[in-house]
Amino acid sequence: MEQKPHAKHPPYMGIWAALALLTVLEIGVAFFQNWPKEVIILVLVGLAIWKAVLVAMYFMHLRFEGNQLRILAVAPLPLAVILVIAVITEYLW
Amino acid sequence: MATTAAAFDHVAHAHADTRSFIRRYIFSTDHKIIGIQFLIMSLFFLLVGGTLAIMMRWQLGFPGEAFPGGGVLPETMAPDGVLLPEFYNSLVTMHGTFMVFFAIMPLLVGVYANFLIPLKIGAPDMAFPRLNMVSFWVAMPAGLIMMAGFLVEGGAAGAGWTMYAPLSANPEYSGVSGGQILWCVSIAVLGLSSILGSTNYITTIINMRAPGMTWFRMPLSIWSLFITAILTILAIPILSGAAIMLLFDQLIGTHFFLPPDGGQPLLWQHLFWFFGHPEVYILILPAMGMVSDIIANGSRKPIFGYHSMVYAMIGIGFLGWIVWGHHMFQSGMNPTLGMSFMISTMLIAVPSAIKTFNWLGTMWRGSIRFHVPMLNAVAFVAMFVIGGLSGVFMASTPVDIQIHDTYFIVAHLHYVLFGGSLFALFGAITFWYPKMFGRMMSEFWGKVHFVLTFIFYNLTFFPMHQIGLGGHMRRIYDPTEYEFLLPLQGLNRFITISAILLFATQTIFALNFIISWFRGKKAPDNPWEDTGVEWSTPSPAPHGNFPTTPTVHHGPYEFSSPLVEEDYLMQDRRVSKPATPAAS
Amino acid sequence: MRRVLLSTVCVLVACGGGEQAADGGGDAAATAMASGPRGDGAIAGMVMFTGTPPANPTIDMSEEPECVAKYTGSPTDPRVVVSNGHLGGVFVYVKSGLPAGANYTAPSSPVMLDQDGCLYHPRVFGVMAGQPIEISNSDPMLHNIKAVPEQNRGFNISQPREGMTTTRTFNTPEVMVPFECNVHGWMNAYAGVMSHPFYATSAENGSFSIQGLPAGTYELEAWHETLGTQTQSVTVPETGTVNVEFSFSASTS
Amino acid sequence: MAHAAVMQPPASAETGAGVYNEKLGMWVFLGSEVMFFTALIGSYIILRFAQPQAWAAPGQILNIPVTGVNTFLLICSSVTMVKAFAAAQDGDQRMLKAWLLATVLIGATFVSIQVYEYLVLAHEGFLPSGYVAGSHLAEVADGGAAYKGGAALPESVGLYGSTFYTMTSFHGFHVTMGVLCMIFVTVKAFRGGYTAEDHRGVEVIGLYWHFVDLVWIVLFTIVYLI
Amino acid sequence: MPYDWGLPIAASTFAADIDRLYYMILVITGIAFVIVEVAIVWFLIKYRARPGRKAYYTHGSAKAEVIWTAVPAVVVVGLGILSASVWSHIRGRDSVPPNALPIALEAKQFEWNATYPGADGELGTGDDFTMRNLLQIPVNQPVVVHLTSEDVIHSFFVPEFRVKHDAVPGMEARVWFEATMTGEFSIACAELCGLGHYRMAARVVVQDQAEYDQWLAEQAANQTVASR
Repeated sequence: MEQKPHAKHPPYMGIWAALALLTVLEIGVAFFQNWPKEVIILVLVGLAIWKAVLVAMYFMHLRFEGNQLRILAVAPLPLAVILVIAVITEYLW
Repeated sequence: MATTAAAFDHVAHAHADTRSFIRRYIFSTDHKIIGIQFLIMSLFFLLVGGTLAIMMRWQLGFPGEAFPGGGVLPETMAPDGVLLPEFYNSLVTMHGTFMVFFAIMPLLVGVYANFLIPLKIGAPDMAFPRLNMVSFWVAMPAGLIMMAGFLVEGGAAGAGWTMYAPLSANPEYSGVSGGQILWCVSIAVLGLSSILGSTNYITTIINMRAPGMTWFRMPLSIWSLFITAILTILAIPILSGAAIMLLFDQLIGTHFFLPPDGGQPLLWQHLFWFFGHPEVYILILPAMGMVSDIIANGSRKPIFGYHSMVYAMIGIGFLGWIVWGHHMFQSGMNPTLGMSFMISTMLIAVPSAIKTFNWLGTMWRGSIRFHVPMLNAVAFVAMFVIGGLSGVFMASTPVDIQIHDTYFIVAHLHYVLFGGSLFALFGAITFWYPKMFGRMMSEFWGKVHFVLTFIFYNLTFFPMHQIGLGGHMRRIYDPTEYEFLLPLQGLNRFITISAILLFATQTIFALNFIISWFRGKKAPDNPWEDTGVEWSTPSPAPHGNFPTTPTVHHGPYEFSSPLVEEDYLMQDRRVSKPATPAAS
Repeated sequence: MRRVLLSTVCVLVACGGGEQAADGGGDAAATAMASGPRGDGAIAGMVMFTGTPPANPTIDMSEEPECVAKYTGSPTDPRVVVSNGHLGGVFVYVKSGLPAGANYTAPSSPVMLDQDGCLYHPRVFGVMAGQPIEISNSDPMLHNIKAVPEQNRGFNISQPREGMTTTRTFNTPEVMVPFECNVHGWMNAYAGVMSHPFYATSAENGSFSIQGLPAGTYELEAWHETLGTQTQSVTVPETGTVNVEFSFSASTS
Repeated sequence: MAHAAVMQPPASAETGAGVYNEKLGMWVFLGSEVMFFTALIGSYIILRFAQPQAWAAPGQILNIPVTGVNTFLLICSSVTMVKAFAAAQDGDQRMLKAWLLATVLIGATFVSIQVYEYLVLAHEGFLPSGYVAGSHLAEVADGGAAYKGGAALPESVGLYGSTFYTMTSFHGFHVTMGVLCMIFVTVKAFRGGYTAEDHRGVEVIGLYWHFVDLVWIVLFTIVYLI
Repeated sequence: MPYDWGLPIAASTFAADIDRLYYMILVITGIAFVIVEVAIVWFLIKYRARPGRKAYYTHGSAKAEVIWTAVPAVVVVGLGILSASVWSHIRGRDSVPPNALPIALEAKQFEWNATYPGADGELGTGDDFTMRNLLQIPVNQPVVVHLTSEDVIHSFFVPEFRVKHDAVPGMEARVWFEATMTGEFSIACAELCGLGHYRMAARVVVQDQAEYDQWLAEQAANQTVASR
């Protein structure tokens, strides 16, 4: 286990600012009427994923972990996608 | 952590074991004790499930006739001994639920993941012994909550173990209110137990293998349990989530699965089977793994194609996630979706075939010993083949139209779960009994039990294919209500009689199990002349498992190795000549 | 569990069904045995029907020969029972006006509900809250009894064989609790659950009577499953009987 | 957990993931958490896809400003958590305690605000079963007039209520659990239980905490803003 | 119904295709079954432990494994393709023949209510009428059942027609088939639907066109609608 004190920590405060900013941006987009609903949804989901990745990468240190752990961390996601996609096709025929 | 080594040695030595009775046997954190606790619990629920099955069979074979001794049952279940339809539905539901969630699953995972993983990878215990203890003491109440269903007004859950909504979601339809709620609660609680357990197994296997125990030196049983644990940890939460939504539908008036306000009954089916199909493999993979160990041992030969066996199991584990739709071919799902599910389902035949033929290859040119574990393991292969092949019929969507929800399915799933998992378990219990209790089970009675079980088992379940083809629906209380089922009634009766005999036969096993515990002949360290690490420690394995951490030098199945004169080479035995890079 | 024991105690009673569409079976028992503030006043009444009664639909029971056998001619669904201008199967009860704080304890003797010839007998009946209802099956086939109340706790039970009995109770007053059999979609019955024993069901000749009322002015309601409800106020003397008449017509529904 | 650590055999290079047990275990557990929320969020997506008309426009029923503040709070708690971990790595006991305390407080605030949000919604007439008959929202929905800068409210919001309350309440439950564990960790920290060499507790609870934050990031977007 | 120790008699146009597939799979799996079981027994006898004989030490053979990986793969994919064509013929998006006679079938605990289009051959018009537990259809004429459920999930199953489809509340399914022989069959409910599940049967009466038309006329004459 990595116990040696890190000489330098990741820019936590920067990430925090970014997250806050993105949140404000999201709320802005959500009420930005001029765009079609689909575009707004896409943008919002994109922003949300961006925020999520920031948290996972820096706060959860995935960026500094070995590959085994990274694989472990993302392994469930494809299953989630498979489930939702497959079931949604129920309503597309 | 500098202190670890010392602390480890302290725990490792059996004589350093100074724990109170409670800490040692009741709230024990020792994976072996927890395994035994799971064993006793799940054998009990196996008995419960079997009893329920016999009551069902009675009603099917002798509709409307009083169940012998059924007079003791209350008016709401069986007035003057004759089962009521609603009680029959509860029997159907509870038989499935107990067998799947509280008998087979804990027997395979709770018992053998717990007992075997640390012993076979040369670890002193699980990574999180206390979590391990919690997982048992959570599973136990879950089972009792489930049983409580029979005591509440309206009886136990009666919508089938698949709990299809809306029948399960609205008491008005089923007449069951309390039972349904208890079912959901019990399943959610059991889910917690499984998640804790699997977290433990995965961590232990990844992090706590003894020096030299590389991935490809792990016995197939450990591989199977590893894959199973991964399936469990990913599948069970889906069920918990779904069960909670179902619970909310019943309790706080949500509308997830109730159509009137837009709920989607098919959503329940998708969620349930998205969990359910991995679950099916959770119920068979560990059996495959342990059977591989036993067959290699019985044939005195290295397992045939170790690597492909591993990849086959990984393949099955992966395919398990993209085939769930084949349980819903007739449910009105998108036919195009159905077609893709059909293809993926068909593909499961491939890894299954690999495993089957590799088992045959292992026996080929072996020197086969007919000890009880081997007999049961071979029976597993023989029966699993039938179960697997009958699966091809359902995989083909058009044929499935005819046999879906008929006794053909019942036959299929029992050939996999009983003929498969349960035979493997009889073998496994006999095989590792000495390491658990330090005594051998009776060989003679073991063989008697095996022969009778094998005969009555096939007499019970094979004819079900037949009546299924005839159109005999699942879960019907009285087949004689249908004219087109009348010709099948004789067969139905035959099945019932065989089932009763099959049930009776199990008393032999129960007695053998209990008596051997106290009277069985003392077991040597390695009674089966096996190669696994666990056999180099005393029987029963002491607290802390190994006097000193073993170092692994060989692959898992070095039987009849030319390096040594006796026909087995234990994994942790160093031979003067450099070991061939065997299966590693 | 307790309920289970309770139901095991109840004895097996096969009540004769036959053709009578509506009778006040349980009511008399209730009036006799319920305890609480009483008087010697009584209401005797008649329910009339004006105009041509709507035809009751015939039931296709062909799938249940045993039931068909119990009828001469094709069975009909007795929704509106009229015999020369008198309307049967009307549930009449004291809606309000009883002395404040008067509460009546239910009798322990059960009200009988029989399933005979794939119809409920009686079809309309009253029962006191807490009074047992003994449901019995006189048909050699499955009936399921599903009660779907608003205030009370519903149930859905089955009686697959002839001669079976099951006992259930409702604990809160409710007008009316519908019963149905899902195996035979045409089977319906209605129970008026009362907090007091002052109710009756009009017999085939339209007559009904409510005994033992204390003197006072009451609001009386008459309920019919298809023709709706009517209310009128009656004043009951210390002793003696006051006559009331309800009159329904095809248009009321 | 310390007990579990003691049970480890002398680490051997060739086996193991190079990560200590508790951390590995937590990641595995988080994997199962992902699947749990998949069941809830996936059902939400599917149901909304099947019955789009049952959802009101953003901000019509749910109060976005309040939740926005709540979201911001959770993000803050995440950064305080990670600062605490950094402090632990540096062996800075004073900051470790301070940051942990801050995290606990902010987490508790988040939960309280969520409870408040529920109370307000229930009062306005929005429940898991849909509108409360005769409530403010029910009347507005019956009126069928445009409402709060959106179209008219849907006549039935059964699925909206079901999914909203289920998802957010289970997230709230996870936050609550997190706060409880965090209190345990904080107490241990005040007892000086974590050193620069061994501060596994802080890192492991941190992983859980950030995961819960991450889930909320997703929930806030898809439940409140879409 | 005569029972011939196999599938029930075939009374619809699907039956031939489905039965052919069934017997094909039966033969293929039968062969695999015999191979495996015979091999097991043979090995058990031939290679039983005998003093002085040591097992042959091998870790497997890549060639053998490739063979028994490839063969099943090819076979099942072949089966998959064959099934797919039949499947799309039965359930495909637009497999319902345009001239199919529409009949609405609503399942509820525990009865089947069939609504017939009446003379004009269209549902939802004034001359529709409903029969309880009776599905009366002409022979050699495609019929499309508009399958719905009032309460829980039921399953519309006619063994002789090789037809089975769940009736899911809140969805309408289009199930079509074409009876090839006159006679009387039963509809069975194949999905557990409550305590009356085992008794949720109905009659299917297949008549030739003339008889059917006559029956239709009679019904139109006296619109006897079963209760409720």
